[in-house]
Amino acid sequence: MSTNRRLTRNKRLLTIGASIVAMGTLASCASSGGGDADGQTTITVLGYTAIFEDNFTQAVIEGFEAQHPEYNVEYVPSQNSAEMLGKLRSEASNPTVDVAILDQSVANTGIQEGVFAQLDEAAVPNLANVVDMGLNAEGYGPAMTFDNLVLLVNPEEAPEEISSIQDLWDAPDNSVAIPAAPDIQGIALTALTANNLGADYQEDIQPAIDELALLQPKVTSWDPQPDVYQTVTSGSAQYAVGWNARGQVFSDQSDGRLQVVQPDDGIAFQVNTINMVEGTENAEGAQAFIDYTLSKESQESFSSAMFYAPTVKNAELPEEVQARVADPQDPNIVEIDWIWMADQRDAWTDLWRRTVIGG
Amino acid sequence: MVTLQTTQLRTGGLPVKEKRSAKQRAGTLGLILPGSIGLFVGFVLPLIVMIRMSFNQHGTGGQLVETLTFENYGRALSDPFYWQVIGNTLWLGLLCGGLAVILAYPIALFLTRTTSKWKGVLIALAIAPLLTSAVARTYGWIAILGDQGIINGFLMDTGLLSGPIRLNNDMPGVIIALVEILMPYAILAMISGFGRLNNSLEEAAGTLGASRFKVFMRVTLPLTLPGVFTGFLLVFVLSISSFVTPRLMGGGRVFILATEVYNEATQTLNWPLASALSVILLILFGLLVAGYQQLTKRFED
Amino acid sequence: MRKALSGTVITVIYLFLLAPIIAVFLISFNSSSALKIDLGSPSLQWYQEMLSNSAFIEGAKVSFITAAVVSVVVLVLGVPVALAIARREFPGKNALSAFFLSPLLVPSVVIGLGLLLVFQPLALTGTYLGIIIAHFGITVPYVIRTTLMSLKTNDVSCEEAARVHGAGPFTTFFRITLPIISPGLIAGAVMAFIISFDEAVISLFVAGSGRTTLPVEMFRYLQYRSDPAIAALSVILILISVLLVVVIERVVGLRKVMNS
Amino acid sequence: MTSTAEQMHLSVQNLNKTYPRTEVPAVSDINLDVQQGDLVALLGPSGCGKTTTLRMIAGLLEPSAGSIRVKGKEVTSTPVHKRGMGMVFQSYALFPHMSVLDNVSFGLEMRGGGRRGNRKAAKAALDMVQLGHLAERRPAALSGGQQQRIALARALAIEPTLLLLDEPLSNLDAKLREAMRHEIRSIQQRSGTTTLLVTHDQDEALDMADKIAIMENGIIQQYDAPQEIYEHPTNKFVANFVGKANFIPSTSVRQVGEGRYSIEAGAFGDLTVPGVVGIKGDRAELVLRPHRVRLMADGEVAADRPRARGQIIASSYTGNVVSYEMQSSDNDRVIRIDQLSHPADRLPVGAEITVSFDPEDAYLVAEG
Repeated sequence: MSTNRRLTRNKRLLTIGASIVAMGTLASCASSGGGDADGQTTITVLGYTAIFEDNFTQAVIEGFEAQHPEYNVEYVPSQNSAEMLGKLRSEASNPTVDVAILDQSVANTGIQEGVFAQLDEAAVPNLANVVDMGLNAEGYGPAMTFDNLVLLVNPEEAPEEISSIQDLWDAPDNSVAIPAAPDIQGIALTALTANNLGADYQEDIQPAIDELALLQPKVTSWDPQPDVYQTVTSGSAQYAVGWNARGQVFSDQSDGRLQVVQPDDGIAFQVNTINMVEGTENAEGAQAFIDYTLSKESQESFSSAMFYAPTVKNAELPEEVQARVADPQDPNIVEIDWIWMADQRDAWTDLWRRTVIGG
Repeated sequence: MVTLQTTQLRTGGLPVKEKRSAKQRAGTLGLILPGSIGLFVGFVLPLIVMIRMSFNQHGTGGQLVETLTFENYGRALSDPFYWQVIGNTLWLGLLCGGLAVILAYPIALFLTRTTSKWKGVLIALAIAPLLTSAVARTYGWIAILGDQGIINGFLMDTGLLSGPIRLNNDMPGVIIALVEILMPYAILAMISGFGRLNNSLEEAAGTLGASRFKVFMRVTLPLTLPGVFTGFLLVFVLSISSFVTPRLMGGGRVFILATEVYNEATQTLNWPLASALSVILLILFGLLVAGYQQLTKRFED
Repeated sequence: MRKALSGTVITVIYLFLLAPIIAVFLISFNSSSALKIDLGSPSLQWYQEMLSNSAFIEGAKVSFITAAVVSVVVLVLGVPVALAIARREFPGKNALSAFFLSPLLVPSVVIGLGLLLVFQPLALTGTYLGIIIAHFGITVPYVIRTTLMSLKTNDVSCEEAARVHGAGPFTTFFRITLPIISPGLIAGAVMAFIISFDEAVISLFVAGSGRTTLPVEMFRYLQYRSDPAIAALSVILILISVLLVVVIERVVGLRKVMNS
Repeated sequence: MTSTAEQMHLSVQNLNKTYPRTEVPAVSDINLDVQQGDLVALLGPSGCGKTTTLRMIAGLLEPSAGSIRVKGKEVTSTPVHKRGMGMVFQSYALFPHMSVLDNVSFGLEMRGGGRRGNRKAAKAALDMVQLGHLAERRPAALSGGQQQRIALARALAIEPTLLLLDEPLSNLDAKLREAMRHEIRSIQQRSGTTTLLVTHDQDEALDMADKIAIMENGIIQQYDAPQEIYEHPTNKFVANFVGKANFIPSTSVRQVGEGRYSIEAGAFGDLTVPGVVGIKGDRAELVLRPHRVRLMADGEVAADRPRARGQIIASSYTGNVVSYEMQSSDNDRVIRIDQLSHPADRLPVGAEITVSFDPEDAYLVAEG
């Protein structure tokens, strides 16, 4: 190629490059505009992303905004509780988030670090309706949803029906997907396994770990990508453990390729708490929002949308929904102390990696 | 011709000192400073903060305790699990490096020698994957290697297999995908390292009576070895720092330093341990690069 | 015989090299959502799906803006450094050039973690500024390298000739140096753009819950779904990459860039 | 010569250059006076400091010490772009992104002035090198010789106070090089531009220069007219570097007049020869150019000429000249003889011969 031609072309390209850059700059200017001009107070809520965000927005936020036109809710989606805590930690001196919805054990770490504030009972009257196991003893954020560990089955691909956690040990090789610890599904499974072995998970976890290690050949993935629900629906795994709420939602979308089975040998609850962030400038709005999420109306609507069990006594679910959510009175419930667990998660994770997965 | 060193120099009476105007020095500083500040903020500072963090303590509830302790290193280095993680990481790097080099070598040799008019296109084809997001290519590999994937589908459709074999969600899948993803780097490193190779050398060896195999072993291989080394090192280094592919395809079974760092940093929120693991990874890198330099030095001598 | 054998070997390796791209390309026209090639009735539904996914669109926007700004910033800050290294004498020059190439020798997870630790307290995670700073470090070595290469392959004497014949330092730079090294600069900027656009790991660390680049959106999407919308998106990205390769090839010649 | 620095067009005094982190100076104590309109060649082997000197004069390098004056005006600290010099680089250094005309008018443009005027002047400069018809081309599209001439036109277009040529012909092939020598010389003389030429090619220097400065190891060994350099080298290095030379070790050196010595020159016996003024000691070397050595016919007697006998040990034929190497019979000295001769007369290796020379053609230098 002659230098000659190359250089004219360069000149042209330089021009193109410059205009691309100019466009980029314009776009960034355009996107930085905006902001609410209509005198509303914005409440920023941090919570889970994806399907949770969609349903929560429809079933809760829209209702709240309709009831409280003076507020405007901005939902910030996050991948997981740990990430939420990371964000809140970093903003501790100057929080941009008012309310956070996250897993109870992670929330407890946040409480210990002073990231969250205690609620004013007067500002959150619905606290009175929250079931006992959903209340925080020191007055921090209460439970907003209850969920429980379930078995997921792809009835088209699975050779056998299963009804209990223990049945996983009889599954064919390479057929089970289990989100391993530190994922709390793996943690909950550990507690249930201990319970099935007649051991107290707070005393000695080794037997359960040894038992779980026997699952090794059965498991196709300890870290299902995409999540367990898609993995089972697509048939990449025939069985899995997962959460009830998401399992139910995805089951409805799966054309019968995903079936949720409540294990008959143990129900482990997972609790999402709703918390007010320490140092928020908008404590009033934050507590109004928290109060609304604990209202009969909001709880019923969110449970119907996403099959979380309500955390308030006065919620009444339609029968077809009630049948698909866990009952806090269920005799099979294996009580898991998530606050105690917060301290154990690292240790358990280590055991999982060394013994269960055999990393 | 007279050699230079023999002649005695007349020593001038003037002091020999490099005068440089302050203006020029300021100019040089002005050129260097903005970029250096940028790199400091975007690169050095993070490393410093991370090294400092590695001496902090991870409280029982997950809180961060500012202190000065070697606890994290102690934990990482006294625990056989982490030794295994380090071992896995090195193994992954060696295997990927080795396989990528073996596969890239014929391509690089071919691309260096070919006189085809498609040469440009062929080079572009070998390099195009490099310019495609690793996430996209990992997705492609999941589709190929998954239980429902192309290979298992084919094997089961043809009746060669009754059930799927586990290609994805384990080390083999990660290695296959990483080798492919990193191979273009090896090809590039080799093509540029093969500069010393030219056909006439091989032809010369051929006319001197060497067999094809001998020509390869005695001429081609030694001449291309530096390129091979560079390619290997590049793939090795990139694979032991790879994250996306092991994470998406490892099935939770592949524990390497990169995934551990990510887990500790974003899942467990144990930043001090994540930092200590990073420092270990960094030291590992430093040793390797130093080793490589020694090796090439020796090779060049 | 021998020729046929080596031809086969080359073809097979090429197939392996291109396998995921081919797979992704075929899957993007799938008629179902399965993660396998299913071309019963090829459709463009996943392209539609992809375009209606606001996370992808937003991610693409963020990636594009980031990559564009990064490639300009990295040129503006990097080229002077390369110029100083190539054309000036000063103490610590070798150290400086090693310093500017060193980000290539540090694993991205390590840089990512470090940046996360710095950015969290400053609330820079998930901001344009944060991502741009993060990408600066990993792209600047490439720009320095391509620029240095251009400066080295192009004789200093052109600049000297300009100066002897009356041009001051600024005139020399803008009238002579810049036009001569512009192919290298364009190559460097394009590489910086591509690297920034495709970078996933560091972005994953600094993304936080706010602004996120396209590769991170894709990575996150893959944790919840694996439908062919990702494949459709990948095809588009591959096409963009190929376009860029063609551009580089035509401007400077690929080998020149890659040999740097 | 007694002219002072003020009268000289270019006057370089005590110029020194030591590069950072090196011990040995690249250039030490260079003194050079150039008269208006002269072409002076800096000649020396590579690494001798000639290019460094040129670059300091151009202003591309800062001297460690010393001064440079042009027309009596101190320019040592004048920035390069304000010195008003023209320069042709070894690589020509044409700006690849500009047309030939733009290249040539670049210097004019830098000096301001109207575009039209500049282009006209540039065109004139191009015409001077007979390349006016290539004005719109890009340099890359031209041959080496054409590029070289354009570089010259560019340097001359600004009517420089001093024209600096840095190995301008080394990238051309042999034939073209000779043609260009004459062209450059004639353009230089026509324009009357004082010129400094750096070269390692002695033929080029001898052919083109009014004066030659022979450099070695950063020092000017001799600065003189070409003929003086060739005929009366001041030391062994110069004698060896310019042209071919036999060096005959001489003993019993005794001065017999201003620049005249009586010596004992090995096989040639006692002689009286011209030489460098002020040789100390009783040993020296006699420079004898091979083509000044004569082969004596059998039986020829020339009593007043020194002679020596020996045996031909090698011979080579390069067209117009036959070169012999003779091993003298009494000591092991090898003497080289160049003869313009017909191939038919060529003597075989092993032949016994007698050689002689005119002592006035030889020149005594100190031992090197």
